[in-house]
Amino acid sequence: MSTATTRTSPPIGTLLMRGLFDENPVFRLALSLCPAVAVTTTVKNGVMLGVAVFVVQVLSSVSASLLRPVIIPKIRVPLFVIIIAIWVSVMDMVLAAFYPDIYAEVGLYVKLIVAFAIIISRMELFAMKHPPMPAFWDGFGMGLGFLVAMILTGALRELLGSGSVFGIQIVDFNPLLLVILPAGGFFTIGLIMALFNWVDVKRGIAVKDDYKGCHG
Amino acid sequence: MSTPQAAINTAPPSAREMAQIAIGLTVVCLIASIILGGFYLWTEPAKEHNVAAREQLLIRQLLGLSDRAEVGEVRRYLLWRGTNLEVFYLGESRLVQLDAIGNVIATRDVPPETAAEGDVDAWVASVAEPGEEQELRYVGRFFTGIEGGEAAGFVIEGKSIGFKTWIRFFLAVDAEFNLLGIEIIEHEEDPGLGDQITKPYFKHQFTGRSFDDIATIEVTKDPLPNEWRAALEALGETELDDWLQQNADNLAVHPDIHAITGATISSVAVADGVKRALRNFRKRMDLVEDHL
Amino acid sequence: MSMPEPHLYLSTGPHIRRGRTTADIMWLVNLSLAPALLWAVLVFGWPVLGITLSAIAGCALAEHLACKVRGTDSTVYDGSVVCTGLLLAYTLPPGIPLWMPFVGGALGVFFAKTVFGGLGYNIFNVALVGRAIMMATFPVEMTTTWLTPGFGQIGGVDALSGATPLVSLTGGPEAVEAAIVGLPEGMSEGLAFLLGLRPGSVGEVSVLMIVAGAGFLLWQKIIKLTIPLSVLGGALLMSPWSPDPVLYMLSGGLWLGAFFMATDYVTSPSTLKGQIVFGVGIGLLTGMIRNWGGYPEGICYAILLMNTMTPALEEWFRPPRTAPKGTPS
Amino acid sequence: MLRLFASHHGEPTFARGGIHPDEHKELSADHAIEPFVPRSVTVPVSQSLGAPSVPVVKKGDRVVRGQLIASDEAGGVPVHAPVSGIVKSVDRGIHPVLVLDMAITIEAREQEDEPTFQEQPGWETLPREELLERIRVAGVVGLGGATFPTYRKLMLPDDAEVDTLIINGSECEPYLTCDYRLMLEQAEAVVLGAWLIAKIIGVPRCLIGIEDNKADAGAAMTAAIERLALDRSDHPVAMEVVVTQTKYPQGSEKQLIQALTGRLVPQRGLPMQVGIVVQNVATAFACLEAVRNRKPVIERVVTVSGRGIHEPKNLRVPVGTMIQPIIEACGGFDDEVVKVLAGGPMMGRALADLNAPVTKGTSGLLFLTRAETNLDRYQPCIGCGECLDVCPLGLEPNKVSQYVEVGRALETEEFGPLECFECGCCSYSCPSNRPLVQFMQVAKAAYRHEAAKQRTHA
Amino acid sequence: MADAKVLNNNQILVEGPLPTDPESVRLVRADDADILLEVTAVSPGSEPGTFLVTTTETLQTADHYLMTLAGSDLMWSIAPSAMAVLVAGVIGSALINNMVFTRYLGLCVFFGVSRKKETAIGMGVTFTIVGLLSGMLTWALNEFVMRPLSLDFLQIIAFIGIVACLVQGTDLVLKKVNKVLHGKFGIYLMLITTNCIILAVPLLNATNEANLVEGFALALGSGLGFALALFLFSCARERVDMAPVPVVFRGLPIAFIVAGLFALAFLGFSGLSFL
Repeated sequence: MSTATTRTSPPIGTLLMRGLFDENPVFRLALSLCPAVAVTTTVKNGVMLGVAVFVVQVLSSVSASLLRPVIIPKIRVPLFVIIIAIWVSVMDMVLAAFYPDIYAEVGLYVKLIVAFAIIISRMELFAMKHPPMPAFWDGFGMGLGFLVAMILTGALRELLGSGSVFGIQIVDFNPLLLVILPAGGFFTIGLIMALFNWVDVKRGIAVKDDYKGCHG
Repeated sequence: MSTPQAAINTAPPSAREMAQIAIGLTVVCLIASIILGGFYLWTEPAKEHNVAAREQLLIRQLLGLSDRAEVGEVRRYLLWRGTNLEVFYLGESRLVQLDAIGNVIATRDVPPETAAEGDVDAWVASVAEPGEEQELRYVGRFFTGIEGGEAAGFVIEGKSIGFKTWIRFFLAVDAEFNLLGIEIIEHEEDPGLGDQITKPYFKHQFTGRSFDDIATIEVTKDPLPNEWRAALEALGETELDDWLQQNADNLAVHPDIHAITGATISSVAVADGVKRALRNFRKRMDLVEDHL
Repeated sequence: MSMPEPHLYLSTGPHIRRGRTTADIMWLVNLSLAPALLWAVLVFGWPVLGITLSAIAGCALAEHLACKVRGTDSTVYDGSVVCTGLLLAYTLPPGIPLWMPFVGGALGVFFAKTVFGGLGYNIFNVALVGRAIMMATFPVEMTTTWLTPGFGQIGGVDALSGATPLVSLTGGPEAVEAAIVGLPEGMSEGLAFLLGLRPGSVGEVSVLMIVAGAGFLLWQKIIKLTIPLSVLGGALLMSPWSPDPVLYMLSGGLWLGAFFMATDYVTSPSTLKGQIVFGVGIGLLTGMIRNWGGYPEGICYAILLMNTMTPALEEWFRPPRTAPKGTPS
Repeated sequence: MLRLFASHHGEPTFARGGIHPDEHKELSADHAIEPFVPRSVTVPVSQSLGAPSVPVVKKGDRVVRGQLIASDEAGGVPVHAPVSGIVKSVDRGIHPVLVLDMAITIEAREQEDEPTFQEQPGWETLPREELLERIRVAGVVGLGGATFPTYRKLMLPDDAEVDTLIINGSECEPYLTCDYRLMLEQAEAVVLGAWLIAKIIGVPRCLIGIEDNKADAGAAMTAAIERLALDRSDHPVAMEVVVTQTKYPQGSEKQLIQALTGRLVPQRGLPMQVGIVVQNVATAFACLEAVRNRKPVIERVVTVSGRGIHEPKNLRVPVGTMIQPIIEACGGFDDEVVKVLAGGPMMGRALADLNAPVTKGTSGLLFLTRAETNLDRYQPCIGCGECLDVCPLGLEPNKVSQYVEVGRALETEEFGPLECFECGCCSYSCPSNRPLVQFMQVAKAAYRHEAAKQRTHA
Repeated sequence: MADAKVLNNNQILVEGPLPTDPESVRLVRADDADILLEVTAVSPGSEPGTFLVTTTETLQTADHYLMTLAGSDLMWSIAPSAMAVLVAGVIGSALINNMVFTRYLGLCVFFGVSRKKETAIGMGVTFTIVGLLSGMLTWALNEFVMRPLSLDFLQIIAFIGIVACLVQGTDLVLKKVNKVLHGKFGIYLMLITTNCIILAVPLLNATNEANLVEGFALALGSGLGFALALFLFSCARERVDMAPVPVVFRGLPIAFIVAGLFALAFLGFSGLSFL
């Protein structure tokens, strides 16, 4: 990643765009899929987890940036993990205390944010090398990218799977139950990823194909 | 996946570094614990309050109580002494101890400080004095709704094995053990099939039945007639009493529970669970009602 | 003599070909499926034809659009997509609303075939993916819209409330007794199952018709007995745990799956030993799902599950070389 | 009469795979071998596997039929003038296999001292070395199509333990009837040739494998064996005709060995390793002529067939005869012809144009119409497994093709492309019309290329 | 306690001498031990030394019942055996509720290392072993330290700490003990820390207050389920690699759709119950 080598901070717009589209943590990097996909059967749950990740991402990035001077490089990874674990625990407790309804459904996944590769990788690749403000915006962009992905997926699945958005009935039809099943979740994400690829094709960018790399 | 490469390929640290690292990690862990402890102290009361409030709200709704009504909790414990069983009921202020056939062995007042915020389970255990290899088991609870100083009804917690795993439900009855309604609390039935047990058209079929109705209730696979379905779905919009008056005929004509299409197992599980929970509750109430 | 200057084609050998094309094979398979369809129309009436056409239309539309988008010639006419539609329809209850097979077929073809690049590259049996999607999407309609068989009264058969007999097989003998309704009077259950005078999915009620079609395929050497026999054998191994082993073995779904779905070229192993393991695996899983699982007809999922094993089976069970290993000269 | 529908009453064949393509042999089977001499010949100097021979004549030279025109000093086999006449050119010309190669063009002129290649008395008792030498100088190569120099094949290493000679009269390729006609018309010569080869390699047993669709050829050969009674000669050889099932590729060395003896030649090994030498009937005949008549290989029998040629025939033509005059001799061909093949329809080569000569390895010239051949586009593999069933070696052409298609030819070794002898059963049977043999060739080439690269690096 | 098991909907097969009177049999559900179930008959079992208890209650094999005889110290506990619970738990978490296909856990690693069969097998084996170890360690920590001390709020940090230490420790030990194995599986060890499954197992165990057998079953089942999913998926992906996938679906989209199809196939296991 280009930002890893340069210490001059990119403009805020770039940071946001990167998180939202170019390096969207869900649809592009596929780095924070695990619990993320599971809770998007409704927008509400998606937003909940999205916000949790957003907050943890921003706080972790800023913490890492602030702590730069005192972090011993050799143990920075364990330190990052501890920092993330702290913020995740905090989020977990706050959500459990104040939003018990939704927490009952997404609780496990909130805890699992601690294993999100995207958060630690932003700390390592960006926050460690930049002052707090850019680190904040980088975390903001990535967190926002995740949140938007959650909303997008959640809205699509809730609409198709139960005909509603945010619990409000929008269309009345025989819902495609498939969409809210795990299989449908995979399909939905796959289709949105394909959509991102399609936009790339239209923009004239070659689709990154992990599959047929350098054989023979 | 993204664990930075550098972290994997570090050379072994020197002694001085080791010390530095050890101190660093200790400090960080300490700080972490302090931060988390702080947050815990801040959020825990709120969490407990909110969880309880959620439960109470549900109970009030089921019993049709006002905000002023009080909701009390009665916890039930079992203790096997060899092949002899003892049963404990812990109310808001009293603990009742019964033997296996329902004779009251002892009653005890709950100390005010325990009732206020102590660990009630621990207190019961200390009173019951289980012997070696004997465990006092908390097995369930029910709630009493008190409106204007009078018992307005009860909510029973029950569970039953559904298609995949346990279905947990609340069961609201009035003082005469007429069913006021059920609510599914937790289940893992299939979407689109078994999960219809949470839909009004299914769970409202139990509403308004007497104890005797429930005792003999059956599940039928006949399709749910449309007008009856519409009536069931309308229950949420009208007061319970009005609804019962309007639908007295319907209740009489439809003594059976119509199973969810394609999910007979889940339907039967709920019906059986309700039947059993109500029957057992009545038996227990007959034993302890006067002592709590 | 003046010599014509011919336009000559160049290629490596061989320059002749057996002549049976993929399309030929697919249309022969479709033909072999005809008896079961005719029987279903006789027993359940015209709606069956509608279901079949709807499923085929859904599959064909998805395939056609996919070809359009890719800018290639439409492959609808090679028969494979028709075969998919037929097989999908055969697994559906005869009273299902007509638009559902269309949706199921289209989604099945899209998710199981189109995105992989078309015929030959799919990993899962397309028809069964369609059915699994329908099971997940329309669970109620897929499990309750049965019709009572009414031989000869085309267009006038009764809806049957209640489950298909196989649901009840898991519920013990009394349940079986209670559920098998609509059988001709005085006919034994086994015979009714064999002939296909019982409630059930469109194309699977009659074991006899399925076997007739399968016999045609065997005669034409389009399928071999390896996979079907392995499937039936595997299922037989699990029959002791079934409350009614005879009906369990005589359910047409098992036979339809064994002869027409498990034998799908693309998604089954092509090596002998691989095919045996594949088939036995399907049989065992079918028995497992039927006897202890949540679905009455396990073979659909059993085949899909074994489809996931196909690449591994092909790698583990390679065809033996004729010649022993030697020192290269 | 040729039997079109072969019976399979326990007749031996190879154990695994194989196909039964339409034979089309009826087109030419009843046409006796006719001689045909063109006005000029163009003889490519490459007439065998290995290095080309070196021309020893130059433009304007007068040559006599049977005279050496290219020597084997740099490898290859000696090449002789197929007709008497004048060397018109020594130049690059078209070769049916190698596309472009050095060729010697001779314009036929009637000679007074035309050699007659009479039988040389005492040939039966010549020592082994002399027999071999005569075969070498006559330029005998495997006439079944492989064109491996015969003397080299017969010059067995000292440690070889060979006990059986197999004479290959299978002619399993559809359309071709040249070997069939030869066995029918020259049975005694073929048997004598076989005996000669058996004598050279010192084996007491000779099996002649003939498919059951050529039972009359088998009968003729059996009769010849009985007449000659070579089991009572100075080098007794037990000779026997074995009628096999008609199944392609019965005529492939390894499959024939398995059918006749049950022995399996190891992967990528030689028949010698299981004690067997295989020679084609035409080669046996050529060996006899080389030894008995001191006649070099200057002509061969070619089956001219296919639905596109007006009069299918079996012609004995001088090596180097161009295709054009042969077409004329067979009454011309249809507009419908889309492919002209040198060899059989399974393993023969398609010719780019008609300006090509017959070589020692040309067993047939086939003029195929659109209906007979296959010009369809190919489709993706549908995994039917047909190619696995028909491959006589147990290879996996389907896998090779799939890997090659996505540019991963170097991951295919386990599927056996290096063992493949390109019989074409897989391509023939593939319902998706996939050119599986070609994919095999690509894989082989990739490995050859890789090996060459490693040699240069080493 | 003597042996007994639920035979069918309303009969229990008991090992012991035939009681004289159905009245003397006291049969209860463990959770409702104060409510006697109506026993209508006792009859000799098919094998000597056994008897059948018939009740009006609809019995369930997965439930827990207790039985005593009046005037006897004998007590029968009628519940699925530990072995049955283990098998059911392993099948449940490996097949029915496969972490990858029904809970979407471990996806990052799942997509990351499923490109080649070899790596998939390596990861699967390593993960199953380490996952089992960590599952047991965290279970013990939770059971004996955190729950008694009410330190639930430290769950996340403690569990991830244990996982990280275990991975580091395994790495060190493996490096010392067997260099070959380390070379083969070492790289996967590091990836395990970012696999949510390894964290989800202790969290789920803590939430469900699992006992030792249940905890073990979940840890083992999740590991095996992940390994199976990974292996099958890698096979499929190797095949997809050679397919002309439409350009917009190449890469991750097709991988997700394949995963979706797997999830669809795994639906076949839903509702599977041997208890």
